[in-house]
Amino acid sequence: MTTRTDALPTQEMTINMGPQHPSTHGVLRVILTTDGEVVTRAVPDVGYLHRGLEKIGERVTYAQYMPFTDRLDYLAAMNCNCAWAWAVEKLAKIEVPERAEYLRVIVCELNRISSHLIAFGSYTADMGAFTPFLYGIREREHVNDLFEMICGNRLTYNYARVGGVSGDAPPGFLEKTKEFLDYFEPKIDEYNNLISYNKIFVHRLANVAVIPAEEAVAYGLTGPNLRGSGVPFDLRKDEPYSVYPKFDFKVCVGTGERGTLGDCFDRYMVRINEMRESIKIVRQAVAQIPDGPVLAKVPRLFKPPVGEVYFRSECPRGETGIYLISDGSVNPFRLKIRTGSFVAMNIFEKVTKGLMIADIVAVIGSFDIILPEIDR
Amino acid sequence: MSPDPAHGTPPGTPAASAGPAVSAPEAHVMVGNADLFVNWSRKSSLWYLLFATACCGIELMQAGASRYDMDRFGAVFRATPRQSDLMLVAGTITHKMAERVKRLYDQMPEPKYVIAMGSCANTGGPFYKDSYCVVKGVDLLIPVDVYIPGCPPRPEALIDGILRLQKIIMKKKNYGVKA
Amino acid sequence: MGLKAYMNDIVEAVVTTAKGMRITARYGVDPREEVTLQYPEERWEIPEGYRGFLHNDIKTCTACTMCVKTCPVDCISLESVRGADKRMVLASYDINIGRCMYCGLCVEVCPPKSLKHTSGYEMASVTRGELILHFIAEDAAEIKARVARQVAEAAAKAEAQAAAKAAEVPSSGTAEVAKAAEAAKAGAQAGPKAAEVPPSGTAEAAGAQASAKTAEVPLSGTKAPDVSSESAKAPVVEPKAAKEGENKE
Amino acid sequence: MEALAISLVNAVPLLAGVPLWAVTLLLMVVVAAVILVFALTFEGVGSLVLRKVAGDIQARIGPNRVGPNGMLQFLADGVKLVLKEDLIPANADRLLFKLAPYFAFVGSFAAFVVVPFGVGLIAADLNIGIYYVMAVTSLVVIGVLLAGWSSNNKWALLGGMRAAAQIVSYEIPVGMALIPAVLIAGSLSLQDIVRSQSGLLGIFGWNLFHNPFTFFSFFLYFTAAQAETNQTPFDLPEAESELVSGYNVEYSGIRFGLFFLSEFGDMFIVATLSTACFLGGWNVPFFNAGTLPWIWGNLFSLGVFLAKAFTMVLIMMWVRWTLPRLRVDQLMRMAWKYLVPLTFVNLLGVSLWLLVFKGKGIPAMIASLFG
Repeated sequence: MTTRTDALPTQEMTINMGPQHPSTHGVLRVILTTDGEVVTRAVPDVGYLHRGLEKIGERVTYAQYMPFTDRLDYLAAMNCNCAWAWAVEKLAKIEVPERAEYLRVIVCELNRISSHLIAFGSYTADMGAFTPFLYGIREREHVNDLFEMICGNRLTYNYARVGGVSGDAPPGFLEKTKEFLDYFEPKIDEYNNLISYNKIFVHRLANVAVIPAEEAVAYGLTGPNLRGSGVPFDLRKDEPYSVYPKFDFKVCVGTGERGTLGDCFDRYMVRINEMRESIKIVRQAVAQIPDGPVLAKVPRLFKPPVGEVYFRSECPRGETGIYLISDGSVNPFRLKIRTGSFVAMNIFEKVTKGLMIADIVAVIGSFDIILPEIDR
Repeated sequence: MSPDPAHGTPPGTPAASAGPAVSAPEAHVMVGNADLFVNWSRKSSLWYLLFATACCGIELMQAGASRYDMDRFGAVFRATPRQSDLMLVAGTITHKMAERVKRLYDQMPEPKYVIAMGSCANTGGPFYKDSYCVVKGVDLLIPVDVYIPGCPPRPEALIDGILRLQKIIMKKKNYGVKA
Repeated sequence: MGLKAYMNDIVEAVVTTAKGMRITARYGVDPREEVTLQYPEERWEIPEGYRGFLHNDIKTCTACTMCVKTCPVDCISLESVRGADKRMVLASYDINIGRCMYCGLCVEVCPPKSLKHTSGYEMASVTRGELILHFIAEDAAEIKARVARQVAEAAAKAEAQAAAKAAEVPSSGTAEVAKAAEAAKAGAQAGPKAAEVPPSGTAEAAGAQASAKTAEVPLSGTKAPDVSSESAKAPVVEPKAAKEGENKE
Repeated sequence: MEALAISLVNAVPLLAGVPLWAVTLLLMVVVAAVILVFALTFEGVGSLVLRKVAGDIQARIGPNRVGPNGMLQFLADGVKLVLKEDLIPANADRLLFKLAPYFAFVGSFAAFVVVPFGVGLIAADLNIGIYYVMAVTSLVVIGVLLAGWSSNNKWALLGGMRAAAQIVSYEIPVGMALIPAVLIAGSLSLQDIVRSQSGLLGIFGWNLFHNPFTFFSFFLYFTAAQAETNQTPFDLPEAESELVSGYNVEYSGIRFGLFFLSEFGDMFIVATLSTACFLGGWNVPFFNAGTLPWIWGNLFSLGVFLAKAFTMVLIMMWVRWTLPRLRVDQLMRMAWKYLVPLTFVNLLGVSLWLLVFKGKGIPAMIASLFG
């Protein structure tokens, strides 16, 4: 933390950061009020990517909304796909074949890895090291290849369906997944050696934007941002859904190993460690996956019963909660999506007080925000 | 400002045919060679603006990353519009963002090129029908040279678009054009 | 900060930097680590089931409009008329791949499996009109007129047969007159569109049929039948069958 | 230069009637032109090499389509930048905005004058060599500061301010880290410093191995110099991910090109200084280039010098593509809490060493043990 002296009269300056800025992860705009390099106030201005995703949900059928969930969080489209499917299934009380659930878990965890890889990569790029970013993307390409194999697209998968998944894993998919995990696991250590424990990197992150546990809970942070503050809350464990109870994995929390508990470095390390846990889960899922159908019989003109449902699942950026009201027609009556990135913006102004401009970039990166989740 | 006949034409006109032909080839050997050289340098050094709004931005990143490596064609990213030649509109442009896109385009120095990448930038894409706040095609805001379909386009498709743009640049006439 | 911590800081900085530099050096000197695909020459092997551009095999398409109804973004537009044999005849089938979101929902519901994703992904184009794939090269109005004429002919034939049957009973003197009258009536039924068409006989219709057979537009950016008209209409190209696509169910 | 002119006039009878100042002037122009061409070529090629090295380290290829194997990439970039529209922001201070890139470029280019490329290859063997370099390269900061101020852009202003603070702070450790070489040579002239490291001791004649303090001096100098020339991890004035593009955010076309070139010029100057002061300049083990005929000796020493300097440049690129960036307060802390005290301690150590051991280095002492 920097201290400032008021010996010299200074004038505050208002700087507009974004919406086109290399490290606002898209089109976030932050209005900075600074005293030289020291930020006195940083107000995020969202809405540059507001595309009306919730409104669209009221205009299309349940099946047609599936591709739009891809665009909700394009870095973890599989997780959003499955969240939507789980929510609708909960609403309509549809039994899903077990193999489909296993496949969903496999793709969700693979997507968590690829999403955290982007988080890791873009974070290091924000910190000025461009090379780890490219390493991260290189590994991500392997995940993309796997997804391309199973669902036919690289980024917008549209893989889950209400009642299952769109197709069974093609022959060789599970073997390739295992191959990828074997290839990828040592890379995490390499990242740690390359940059995570680099002195400069640690100094940039440690003790920056500390969020104490109670504050993190009070502000409604979820996912790695909450766990970075040392709160072991993970929906996969605490409110188990799908087949997650069958797997053995641990919830990664921040430890404050290089600074204060709940600083940027903890949030960063939670993501790195979560990749290892995801590898563990995928390994178990691949080993246990049963045979059988992958899609339950769901009428083509699917009409869920009247009612409402809130389903939340653990996405890479925190809790993605889908609140649905059905009036018994083919379209949802109302759709509301709760996302992890949006709530992270609430606390942004509070934690950035008194930091430096370079730290603002570090804080944005440590929250691992993604703009369509904020603006929807 | 260099004379760039294809710019300012309304979207949709084939850019290559917009420039008037050089009148007499034998009288313009020098001009022709100069054109060739200038166009070669311009097409070989397309620095693109780091401007990604949505999903296509990830594919743009992946196209610049190790496997597809756009740097091979001399295309590197610049963070500021002042030093960019090429604006890759990667992602959805909302009405709130529209003004910024226009401003970014205006901030780029001539000659400048625009590639609309992906369905959102082409036509509004998935948000064409039901969204109330999405610009239905970036060509309503700024002139577009090349459209790349895809949602999002593969990195290969993006590189293909850049190669297409390079071909268009090579056909441009910079000197010896009678006004 | 004690001297020990001070020295530790320095040592740690040097050691961690050296570790990182060792890794980058390994990547730098080891050519096996290079993963770049030299794209225009080398290509990534597209897996089975890749969702590239859409392609409709119009020979097997039944014009059932399932794809139009399923598409969340209305990128497919379809015009069809009922043919002489009570089956739907496609008048036009356009896919706006500039708007398509490549979700594959239309392919899943296609009953005759005529609509497919190809493995094509490159179609950088200079105008927006090129992004609309026309799967039937012939003009929609022409097809409609031809089908209407065929319908009219069939109706006339049926009428004539009926009339001939009826005429057989009384006498065969007025058969010619009756046939002509029925034909005129059928022509009136067919509507004004049929009347606009110059009476060029069946030869042209056969030619049109032949051209319709070869009308599958291959997936290439070069084929853009009416670029100028599209670009004139651009940016808003209303799908013709969009109204049908709403979820009335 | 005048001495060279006199010898030239003596050697070539045709020039007998020409006044001496004219010959000197002509020589100066020629030498300056040669150096300019060298500098531009180096800077162009440097940018290409930077991208190639980046490609290698980042598991990709880098430019390989423009010209044979991407060799002409820098030419294309250069021509494109020259032909680009030259934008000046509406509210910019026009004069200063136009002037700033030239300051930066001249600052880096003028330092080439005293670089000892070979036994006799030096444009001007100034007797204040090192101080001249440090003074002239400080012009770069004027350019950067002017650019930041005149652009009327807050990002640029922040970049300019960072540059000013950074360069002012790091001048001290840079100077202090170079002084051991001066002490050992007893001269400020770069050529003298290089000569002081010659001798048949080979690699151990170099200042790097003179004594433990000079060994550390080299690393301190290298670190501090990276900061002075705004290389990663100290590239705060440009800080792409924070300040968009820093001080040159509003610059386009050839004006940006000049900033871009001066960056590589600075890089080369740092490499040459560390080569000349610590790595023995154009000296190679067990061989004295001065004994060769003039032309061959110079060519040989030129090759040796450039090889060493380019190796240093490569190391700088390597560091650049590995490390993240410091924060501005950490940068200041590093200068004042680590580098400045350490360089002073080092300087003290070297002075004491020279005093105690009468100017002899460890290798020389070991050599004297064996007679």
